[in-house]
Amino acid sequence: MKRLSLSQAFWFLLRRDLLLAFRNRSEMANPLLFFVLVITLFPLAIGAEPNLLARIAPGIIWVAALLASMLSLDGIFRSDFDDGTLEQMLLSAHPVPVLVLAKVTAHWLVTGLPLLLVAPLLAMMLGLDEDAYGILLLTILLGTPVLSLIGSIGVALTVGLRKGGIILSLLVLPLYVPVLIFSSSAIDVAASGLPATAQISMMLAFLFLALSLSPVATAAALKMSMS
Amino acid sequence: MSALLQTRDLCCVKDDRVLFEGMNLALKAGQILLVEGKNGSGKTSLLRILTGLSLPESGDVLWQGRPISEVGADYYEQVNYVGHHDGIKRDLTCLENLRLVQAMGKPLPIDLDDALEKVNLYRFGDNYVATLSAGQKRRLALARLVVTEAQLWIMDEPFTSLDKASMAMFQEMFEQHLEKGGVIVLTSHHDIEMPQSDVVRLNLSE
Amino acid sequence: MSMSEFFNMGGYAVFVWSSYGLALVVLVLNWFIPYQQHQQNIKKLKRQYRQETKQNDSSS
Amino acid sequence: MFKWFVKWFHRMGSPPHFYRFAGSWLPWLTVVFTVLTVAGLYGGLVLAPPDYQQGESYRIIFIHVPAAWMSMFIYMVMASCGIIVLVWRMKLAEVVLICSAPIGASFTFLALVTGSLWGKPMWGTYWVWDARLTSELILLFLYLGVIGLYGAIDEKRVAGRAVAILAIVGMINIPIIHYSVEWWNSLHQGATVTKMDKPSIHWTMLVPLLLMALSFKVYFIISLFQRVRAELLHRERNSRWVEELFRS
Repeated sequence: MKRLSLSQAFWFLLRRDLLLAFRNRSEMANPLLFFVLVITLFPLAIGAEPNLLARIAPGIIWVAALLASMLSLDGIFRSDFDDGTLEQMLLSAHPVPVLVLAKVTAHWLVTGLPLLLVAPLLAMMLGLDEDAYGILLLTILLGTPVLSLIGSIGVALTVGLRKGGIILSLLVLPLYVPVLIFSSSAIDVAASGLPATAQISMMLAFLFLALSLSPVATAAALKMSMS
Repeated sequence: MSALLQTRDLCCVKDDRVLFEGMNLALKAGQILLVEGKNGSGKTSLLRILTGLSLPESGDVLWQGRPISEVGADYYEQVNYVGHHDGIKRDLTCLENLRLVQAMGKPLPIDLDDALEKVNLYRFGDNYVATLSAGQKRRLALARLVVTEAQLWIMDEPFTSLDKASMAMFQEMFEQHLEKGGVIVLTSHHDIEMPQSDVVRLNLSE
Repeated sequence: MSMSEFFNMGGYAVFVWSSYGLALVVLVLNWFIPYQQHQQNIKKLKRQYRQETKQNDSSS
Repeated sequence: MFKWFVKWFHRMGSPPHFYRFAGSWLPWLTVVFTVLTVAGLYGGLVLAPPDYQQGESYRIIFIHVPAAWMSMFIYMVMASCGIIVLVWRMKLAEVVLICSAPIGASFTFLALVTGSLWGKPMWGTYWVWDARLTSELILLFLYLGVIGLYGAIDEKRVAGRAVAILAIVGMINIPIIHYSVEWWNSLHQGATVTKMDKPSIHWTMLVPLLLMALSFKVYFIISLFQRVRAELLHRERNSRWVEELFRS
């Protein structure tokens, strides 16, 4: 029997990861709860003065989304590293970058995408201008996959380390800066009614760049940290 | 018949200690390499280098005459590796794990329940791996050899936590694999009762 | 340009000279630490070989 | 010509050869460095006229700008070493990459501090979210990431390759980060804040600046050679060539 075609292997791995994530559903809620929690801290810290909150809403929402996605990065390879399935994946007949892309997509579907559900609620809580809701959702839709893709490189580099968590944030956060800049300014500009097409097109560029380059870097990093 | 798996003056260094150097192995079809030695003598490192997971300090591993770094995925397709970790997901059932193993490698046209029966895990198809005992998990890990087609089997302590009967059953499976022209590399503390003609012994600690 | 004027730097002496001072510190440190490290390595190696030769002489 | 270069490249790759080569060049480089620095400082501090706008405080550029150039240059050196490590698996390239990280970090730190010291007389505050200073700060984090990752992995050969990957990924991101920050700066600050451009460069100021830039580059090679020799001795301590060198 011939081995599975590449796309079959991709979809199989994606379905398996989603099944695994679904099996321990309780963990799926963690990034969401963290996202909401961090955002509720800000009004407590700087007072609930409406137009101040509305002005800084884009920034807080995106910093919280960024931290939530970074905290959940560890889950991509950690369990596979511990039980040896990561080794088997590296030794599979299929090219590793494609398998890595399957795993990162599964991770994004489980942790990045759900932020979409909660973002409008939080925007409303912070009093963000209604015109910006559409752009807010669009930036999260385009931005969170880039966070997962870039983050997967950092995770692959630190998966073998005992105390990888701290180093992971030092490696990954500087690389998140461009996404943060363009997404929060897109919402900010949309809130004041101006078109945000420039920022959105930049984020699309980041998405395609990350989609094409980061799986290769992650595969190399995984091979290296398994050796 | 030329050697299937060869190494050319392989050298491995770990934490500045030279585990082995200038190693030249040659394994023909039907041969089994038993790697012995005290703990820490580099058995696992040698196996991981042979699979291509780790890079040696210097020297090459050749498959059918070509370095494995060149052969790449085609070499991995020919290899079944069972390491210290069982390589199975705790939260999946036995059948789901086997389907995963088949998706990653070159699947054999065998019904998965028959495969489970071969490693006498017949009724455990839908059980979560988390509920299995250590011996059962090891047998499921070794079931990888039954559901995917690979000429080279590389196994690190395959018999850990296996009882006598299972050990005999797997050794019998190894013999069939050798007769079909396969090659096996394994490390083991227990001695293996195999026809001595095709057993190549390598001791790393002398 | 008298000496005092030079050091006064048109009133910005604090900023200019602290920058140059820091530059000096950084440059010296980046040279001295590896140099010292290098000498230590050499000393360690020499002591190690002396012990080995002493061991060989006593055992042979 | 190319054949000669390949031969030289591989000969340089062998630790004993590089150890002797670096050792023999160190004294000469130190002489060149001192000459360049004395000339640069004399030109910059004494000969160059005060700037009509900033008076004497602009003289900090003779340290700030070369240091900023060096921080970028060294990261490029690290990224190219990273490519050599991953493609040719050259042990020496790993050592050069690791040894240049702390030097790059110190130059970035120097550029940051001198930048803020220069900002105080000009804008009245030590830290201004100016595009260049912010990119420099992020570059410092990239350096600290490289140093931190290397320190966190015990097996040094594996650490070398991990850091090589990180340096290359960092290199790809530096232009993206730089232009994002540049764009961000123009958006929020607007043009009111005078950008930290070098004052209209008169040759009397440009020459010392280039001299200082050259002297920093020579200094980088000196410090790098020193660190690489120390690291080579440490890494190859039980190899024959080290024994022959110190057996006497």
